[in-house]
Amino acid sequence: MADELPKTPMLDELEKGPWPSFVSEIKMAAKRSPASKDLLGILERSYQEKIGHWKHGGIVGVLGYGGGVIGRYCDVPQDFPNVAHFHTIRVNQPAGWYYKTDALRKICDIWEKRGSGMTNMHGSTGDIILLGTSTDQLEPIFEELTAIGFDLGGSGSDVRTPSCCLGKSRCEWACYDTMAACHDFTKNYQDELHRPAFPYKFKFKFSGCPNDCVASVARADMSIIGTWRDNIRIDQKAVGDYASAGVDVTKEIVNLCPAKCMDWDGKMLKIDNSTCRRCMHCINVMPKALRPGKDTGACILIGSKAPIVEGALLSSVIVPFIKMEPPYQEIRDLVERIWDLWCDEGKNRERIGEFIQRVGLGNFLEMIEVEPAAQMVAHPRENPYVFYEEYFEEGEEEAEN
Amino acid sequence: MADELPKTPMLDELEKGPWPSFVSEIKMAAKRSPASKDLLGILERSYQEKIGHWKHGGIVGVLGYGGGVIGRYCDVPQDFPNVAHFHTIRVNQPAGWYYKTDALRKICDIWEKRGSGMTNMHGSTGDIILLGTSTDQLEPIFEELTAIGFDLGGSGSDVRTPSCCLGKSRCEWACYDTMAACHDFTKNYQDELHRPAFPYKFKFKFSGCPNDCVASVARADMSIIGTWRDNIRIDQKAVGDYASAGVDVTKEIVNLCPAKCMDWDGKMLKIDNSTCRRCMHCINVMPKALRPGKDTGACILIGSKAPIVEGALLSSVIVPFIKMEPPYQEIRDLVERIWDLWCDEGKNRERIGEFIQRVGLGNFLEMIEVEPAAQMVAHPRENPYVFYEEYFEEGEEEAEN
Amino acid sequence: MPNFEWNDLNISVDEDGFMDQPEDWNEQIALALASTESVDVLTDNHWKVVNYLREYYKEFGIAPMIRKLCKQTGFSLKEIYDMFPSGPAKGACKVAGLPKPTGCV
Amino acid sequence: MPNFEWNDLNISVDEDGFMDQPEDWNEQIALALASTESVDVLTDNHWKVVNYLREYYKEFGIAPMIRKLCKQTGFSLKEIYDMFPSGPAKGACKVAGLPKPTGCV
Amino acid sequence: MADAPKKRTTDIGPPHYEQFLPPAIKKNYGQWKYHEILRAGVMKHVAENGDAVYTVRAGGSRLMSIDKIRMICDLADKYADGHLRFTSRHNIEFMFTDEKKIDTLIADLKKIGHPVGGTGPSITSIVHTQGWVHCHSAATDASGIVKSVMDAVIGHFENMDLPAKCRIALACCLNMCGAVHCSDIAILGIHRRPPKINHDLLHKTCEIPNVVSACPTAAIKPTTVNGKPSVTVDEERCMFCANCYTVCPSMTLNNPLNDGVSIWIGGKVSNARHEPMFSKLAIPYIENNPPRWPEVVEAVVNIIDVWKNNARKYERIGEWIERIGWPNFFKLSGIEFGKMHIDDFKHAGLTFKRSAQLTY
Amino acid sequence: MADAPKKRTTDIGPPHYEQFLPPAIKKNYGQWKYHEILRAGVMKHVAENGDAVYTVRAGGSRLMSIDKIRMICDLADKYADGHLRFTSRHNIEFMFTDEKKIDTLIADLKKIGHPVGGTGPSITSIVHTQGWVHCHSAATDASGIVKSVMDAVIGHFENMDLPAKCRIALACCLNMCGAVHCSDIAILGIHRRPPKINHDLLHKTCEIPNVVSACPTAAIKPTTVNGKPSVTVDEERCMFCANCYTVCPSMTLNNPLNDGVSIWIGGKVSNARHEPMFSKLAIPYIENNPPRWPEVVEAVVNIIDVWKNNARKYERIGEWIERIGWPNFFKLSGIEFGKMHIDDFKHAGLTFKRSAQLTY
Ligand code: SRM
Ligand code: SRM
Ligand code: SRM
Ligand code: SRM
Ligand code: SF4
Ligand code: SF4
Ligand code: SF4
Ligand code: SF4
Ligand code: SF4
Ligand code: SF4
Ligand code: SF4
Ligand code: SF4
Repeated sequence: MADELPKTPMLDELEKGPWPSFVSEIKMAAKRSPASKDLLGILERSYQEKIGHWKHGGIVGVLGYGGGVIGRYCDVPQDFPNVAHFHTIRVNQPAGWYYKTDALRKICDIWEKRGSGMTNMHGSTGDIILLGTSTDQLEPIFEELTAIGFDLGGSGSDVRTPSCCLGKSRCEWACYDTMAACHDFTKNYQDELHRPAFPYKFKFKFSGCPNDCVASVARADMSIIGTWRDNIRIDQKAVGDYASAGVDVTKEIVNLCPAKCMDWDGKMLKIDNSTCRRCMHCINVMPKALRPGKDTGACILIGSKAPIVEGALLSSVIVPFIKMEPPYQEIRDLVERIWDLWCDEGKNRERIGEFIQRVGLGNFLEMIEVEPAAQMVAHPRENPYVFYEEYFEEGEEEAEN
Repeated sequence: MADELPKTPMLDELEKGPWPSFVSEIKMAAKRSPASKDLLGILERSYQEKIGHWKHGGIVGVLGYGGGVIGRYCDVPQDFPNVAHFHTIRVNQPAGWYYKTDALRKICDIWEKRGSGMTNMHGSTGDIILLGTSTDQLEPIFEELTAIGFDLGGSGSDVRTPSCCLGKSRCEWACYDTMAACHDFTKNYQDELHRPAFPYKFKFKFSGCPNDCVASVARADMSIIGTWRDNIRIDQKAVGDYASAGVDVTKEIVNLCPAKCMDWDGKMLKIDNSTCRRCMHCINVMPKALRPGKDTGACILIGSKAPIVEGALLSSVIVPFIKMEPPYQEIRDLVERIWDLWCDEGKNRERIGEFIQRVGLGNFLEMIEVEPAAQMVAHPRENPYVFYEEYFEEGEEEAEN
Repeated sequence: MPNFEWNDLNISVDEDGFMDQPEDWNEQIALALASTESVDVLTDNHWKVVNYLREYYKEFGIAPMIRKLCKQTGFSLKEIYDMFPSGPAKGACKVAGLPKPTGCV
Repeated sequence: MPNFEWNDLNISVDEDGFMDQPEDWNEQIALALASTESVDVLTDNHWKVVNYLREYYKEFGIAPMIRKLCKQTGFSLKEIYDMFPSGPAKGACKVAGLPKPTGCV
Repeated sequence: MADAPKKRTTDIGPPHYEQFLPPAIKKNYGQWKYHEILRAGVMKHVAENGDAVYTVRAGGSRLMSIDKIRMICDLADKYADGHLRFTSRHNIEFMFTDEKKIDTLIADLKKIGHPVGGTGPSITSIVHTQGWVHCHSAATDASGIVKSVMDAVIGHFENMDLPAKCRIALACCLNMCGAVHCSDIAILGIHRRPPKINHDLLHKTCEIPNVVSACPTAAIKPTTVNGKPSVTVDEERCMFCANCYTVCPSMTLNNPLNDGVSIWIGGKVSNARHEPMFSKLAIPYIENNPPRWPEVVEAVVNIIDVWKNNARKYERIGEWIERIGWPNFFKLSGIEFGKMHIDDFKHAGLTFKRSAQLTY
Repeated sequence: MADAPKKRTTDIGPPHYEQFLPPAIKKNYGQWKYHEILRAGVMKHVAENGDAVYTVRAGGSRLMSIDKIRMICDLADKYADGHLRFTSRHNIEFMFTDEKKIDTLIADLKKIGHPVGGTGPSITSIVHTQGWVHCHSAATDASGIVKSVMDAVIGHFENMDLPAKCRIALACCLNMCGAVHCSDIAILGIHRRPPKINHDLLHKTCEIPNVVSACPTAAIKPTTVNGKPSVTVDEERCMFCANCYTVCPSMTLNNPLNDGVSIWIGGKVSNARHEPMFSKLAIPYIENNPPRWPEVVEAVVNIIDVWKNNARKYERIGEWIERIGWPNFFKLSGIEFGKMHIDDFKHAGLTFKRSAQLTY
């Protein structure tokens, strides 16, 4: 289909070296796809000129949806007509990114026919990214995708495609079923995912334990992180085995415990579970000897995001502990109260984390009807600027402001 | 002189109990001083009514000085005429708060004659506080004080009375001569101390080592804290003695070292001095075995203050290390550059710490001609909002903004 | 810039079909643009949305947040999508002659 | 409130001798108040300071910072204290009929 | 009152300290080698040359009459060749070389009502401020609470029975003259109602621009009332800091019904082990209950007890809580956590718990 | 293009994961007991019942052609009954129960150019973004730098020879789609010049109030230019974040002469040992030097080497630097500290060194 590839002396340099080369990937695709061929050309030009050649914005989509497609046009269509349109489609991945090859091959087939043949496996939110197609292909692609059981992911001011660590599917530490929860939330919020109506985006990420293998604390408006309330399970014999095998239990574990709540006398490993922070370190180092407790669930944190506008945020605790059982009704109710408030009071392009900072965590809790808990703060306030709400009136009764 | 003391049923409760009673003190003074008698009365009324009876402000002083006296009037002069005026005099203490009894007795004599007979030994900035006199006594008191070699301390927007830990006079850890420095700075800045001309107050405090026994880091616009650059001196035998005497060197010292730079094998105590933070803990616990290094001096920190307006501040590093030798010329030059800038650019009632936060530490350093050093920050910036000042112009040369 | 023709109208639009000269907007053009967004007739309800969008934009210089649009017009989000299948941002704003929504995609 | 009499003037002042009715200030009163601050005659230099203070206060609603006062009048702090021995805040501001400086003592 | 200035002695500064140094101190100035704490309040400092100086530290009441100062001078004359010093926390120190004087000095001190202690892992004197004794700004008294608390904890002054030093401080208003913001335990006077504005006086007594800029939360706006320039306070934004009052006598906050104290904990100043830290809010409000503020005393004692019973050696209160976590502190102390503990000032977001390291 | 909407399938959501789980995974779902890392990129997970599953992890290029996906599917068919998964960092995992397949699978992967590794104390794939391949906002390319860096550090992918995990991420602009703000090493595309404003177009393409409120430093004000509504930028206050451009196509920041990358280090996400931390600025600016950005590669390699040679076991980069102190990091790495490292945004004051705990 495609004839000779363009000359790309700079990009060719990126075919050298042991790591898989994206240039080789584009070249493979370019053999068949004129869009990928022009992608090679336009990218080589960017490398020469040190500037991108994509225009700002672009608003395209499929009917009935407000998100899922990122419109993209190049600024030199005369030179690269096959990437004049180069829209991206976000396809909602299955929870945990598990696939069977037949499903993947079907996606490839659609994309061979209707797109550039280039993908991201996956985007950094978690979607399958189909990279580069034109407006007229969007509806057919959507139709064919739904026919094989896939749907679009989020974009715009909506729920973004949730993602999760592989959790109970393969990890012994999963304190709740992350994949089940991720799937459940995704299905439950289809409308919010496809039809943007929020002040800004809202991301869910599910990690099975405090190791947080989907980095939820850094990049989810709601981070649901598995943990436990009871005691770490210890197999003392197995601890001894690690020690015999050369693990320096004192140096490598006890001394690195952030809670300083462990003690090892060469025979017994003691843990003061009342101060253990569930950081996972000891468990990580001796997976055969230590395991999370049995009273498992999750803590929910809220509000992380990238720096713009007010500076980056990590998520902060909003529910210190909750059992994670379908249909997760309590969490759904909470989420809905949060959305209601945020939609009513949030400013345009104000993420929930910024919103909370603006209105104050204490006020926010009040408005979403959640009791304050000491787990929600790193420490109590340091400044004496307390908005006392109670006071006595002249007539002696205690009044409330 | 004074007749019967007023009835003070509430205050009398405060004569009970083992700790020295300020009420008994006032009663002692009240035997002779009508002012102290009325102080008892007015204070008892405050206890009854749960409110103070001192009026706001008051601006009195001695000629040629702008500070040193806190004017005070009571709001019920009709009931307590002897505290209608109740001004306070701040007398500059000798460095380290050392006295001979004859000097103290002379102060007492003046205060017996011309004041209430009540004092604070000392005020929390460090002055001797002579508590309660009337306007007409101010000039005579001043004259008599100078006659016995004492002078007033600071008040208002001026240099406040500097203070220091006892340093080399009795402490083995003093890394420089705090009392000498404190006295030198006090003498050198007499004009700035007595004639307010700054945007706000400016406090100096001198501590001989990082134990910071005058709490300089919390309450001095300039905190000068002794430290050393070379290695902690170790007497290994003495370490062994502590261990034999029951000190658990690992638990009580090595494990509490914030730099985690110590190692104890039961025989040798090793310290990685390149990462030691000069926190003093190990030295504090084993003073016979460990001592600060010999290349001693001070680090200078700037800007601490109480919360109002922008929230409390601790001082922050402005000179990581400097030798402390009279006449401290380098520090004087620095101080003068800082004052010049602050006086020109500072807002009314803006402490230097707030000023630096407003203009930015980087800009501040530039303006006072100090090179940035990594020791000045807890860590480099986390947000990507960098004001790049260099850039290339179209014509290829690197330009500066 | 592509041109878009409809009946006797000829409007210059960008790649996404948004007007290049929003100041030229009129009801005819609205109809024309609607045709590109799977809207054949502009009913009263359509106009309610379009007018609200235009007025809000005139007053505040921005498009309203969608939740506000729903609240103020009384339509549910679903109803808006039924009227403007490509949605309030791409569909309704285009028909109303507003600048192309940017930012958060 | 104490009253303060000087020649035929009778001014109501507070305990510190600051005017109760600053709006009544005039040059006579300035002279009167000066007498309480160990200033017997008001020279041109005195007036330069007093006028600067009054004008600054009229414009900004606050007394100038002392460094600014020196810079603008051209007097050193020492010279100001020579003129007004009780200092710019207590002395000069009082003579100029400004409200009593508060805050930082 | 208006005397012409005569030739006066000015700007002489404080007397030089050297003249006041005890001889053994002067001799060994800068030559100290190590020290030992012999018992609470008694230290021995040894110089390179073997000289030893003994120090006895007596608790000071700070608010002292000249009578008491003279009594103390008598003791200094008797035991320390007429030398004495005060510490940075207002205690009184006697230094001498004859070990045998220690006991009798302590006995004599006791006679005039001054206990000995405050060294090592103990509670020392409470740094504090003026309160109703001298300041217009006070939301509570200083000396009365200090006396009541010290009466209750004097055992920890006289015995070094704590995990580490415990520095208590009191400030009677948010100006925090006692620099309570970095104390193990801080007692802080607070208001709970917005300023009452005297619009008739304000324009005469206050510089309006300064008043406006004094407000940390920008609650104050200039306005005109009855034709006179004045200010208005947005009471929703007011958190009762009284900084407006500091610059403007016509905005009073003192309010007998609602003033009281708050308790803050976990601050420190030294660099030993942990860097200096601010104190954090433990108890938002306790009513003023003179003369002995029993609720305040009880709260302080409770915190000390819980700390003493749970902390490890060398752990200051803040270090201890940092190890066990604030949720555990609230649990152990029985103090209730609530909205007021949650920061809502400028950097509030940085105090939220931004990790899953949790205790239950 | 304007078809009337027909009855379409919508809102079906993603396929249910269960249908994709490898049989042994499905069987032992939630029943895992422990795991071992057999060697870099190869793990063994053991279930309560003794079942073992082997996982081989291959480095992914993320930007992949369907051709490559098909090749990988071929391998999955051959070795793992047609099952495979991708990881949260875009690697590819094959799971199966027969230990003997490991070596041949690895060999087959090598043949199609995919190395195996990324487990344990190693470097794994670089999370990254679109760059010049797809985004209008990019100040640098993503894939080119990633490829160049991974070529240089692949030894640490294939061998678990580091003190701890090292997570590298790249984002091509301050939007930080790669969430680089919490990475051990972050490479971040940056601009250095203020926006160029197209006043003719601005009023047609941008919502001015949104543009104004988009600016973190309030540098943007509304104005009128040639009779048209537009904005002006106070260039002194502009720090080139490009958020204005994000909401307004008529304010471009891309500038070939001045765009480039900055390097940030010491962030982490897991709660293991230390709470999650943000990355901090290490190198403010390195020019774009395509195709292989040698200076960036060198900078990253230098940081890794210094860390590897100085850190203790289990110390992530941020934890290591926190122990030794930033002055030591700058000294050891040879990176120069300067004004740009000093925070000057909202909470800057909290990053000043507010203690005397210093190293020299
Ligand atoms: C006397 C003293 C308290 C005491 O009982 O010891 C004191 C008393 C007053 N201080 Fe203070 N401060 C005293 C040490 C401090 C300290 C501690 C220190 O210096 O180490 C601080 C905290 C450190 C600091 O400087 O930030 C302190 C922070 C304040 C502030 C808040 C300043 C700020 O920038 O936040 C004010 C308010 C002001 O300046 O307007 C203030 C204001 C006041 C005023 C003048 C009240 C006022 O608003 O006008 C008080 C007069 C009380 C009176 O009537 O006697 N005082 N003040 C201390 C001075 C004694 C001395 O000279 O030795
Ligand atoms: C006398 C005094 C200095 C002065 O010039 O007046 C002083 C003297 C000594 N201090 Fe201090 N400190 C004095 C106030 C302070 C302060 C300031 C304060 O409390 O306001 C601090 C900072 C407190 C804080 O961190 O909040 C202070 C923190 C220390 C420390 C660090 C303690 C810690 O672990 O955090 C030491 C080391 C130690 O005790 O092991 C220390 C050690 C010492 C030594 C052992 C130094 C020496 O070798 O002589 C002295 C006797 C200690 C003792 O009392 O146990 N000194 N010391 C002050 C006595 C105050 C009092 O009457 O109680
Ligand atoms: C497969 C994956 C989850 C998934 O659903 O895709 C995963 C899987 C495992 N992680 Fe993870 N982690 C995965 C991303 C992460 C992330 C997220 C990220 O990097 O973006 C983190 C947080 C990183 C951070 O802190 O910045 C993460 C922090 C951990 C940690 C904590 C490490 C630490 O000391 O900070 C452990 C514990 C350990 O390795 O000892 C861990 C441990 C594990 C274990 C051992 C869990 C288990 O028992 O199976 C798994 C194999 C570990 C290994 O690779 O050495 N996993 N892990 C992700 C593989 C990414 C990759 O391809 O390289
Ligand atoms: C495709 C993707 C990067 C990738 O190569 O993987 C991406 C691409 C874009 N992101 Fe993103 N973001 C992507 C994940 C993220 C993440 C990471 C995450 O979700 O875990 C973040 C950081 C976390 C967060 O949400 O804060 C992220 C933070 C942003 C921001 C800053 C948002 C903020 O509140 O600070 C913007 C700017 C905006 O929203 O206007 C943005 C905007 C954009 C835009 C739409 C550019 C724009 O300004 O309009 C990019 C389109 C590029 C293109 O042309 O393809 N993108 N973006 C990721 C989505 C793929 C997927 O769906 O799987
Ligand atoms: S987050 Fe925890 S449960 Fe999930 S994969 Fe990582 S280690 Fe396992
Ligand atoms: S999980 Fe972390 S905090 Fe808890 S005992 Fe283990 S290492 Fe310590
Ligand atoms: S600060 Fe250091 S030198 Fe000064 S008295 Fe305290 S311990 Fe000694
Ligand atoms: S002074 Fe502090 S940091 Fe240095 S070795 Fe001793 S305990 Fe460690
Ligand atoms: S803390 Fe407040 S009330 Fe107490 S002395 Fe200082 S200014 Fe006055
Ligand atoms: S009390 Fe404080 S917060 Fe309230 S108006 Fe006055 S200055 Fe503002
Ligand atoms: S980081 Fe910036 S340039 Fe890169 S994909 Fe995201 S928005 Fe585009
Ligand atoms: S680039 Fe950023 S700082 Fe500069 S004007 Fe635009 S939004 Fe403001």
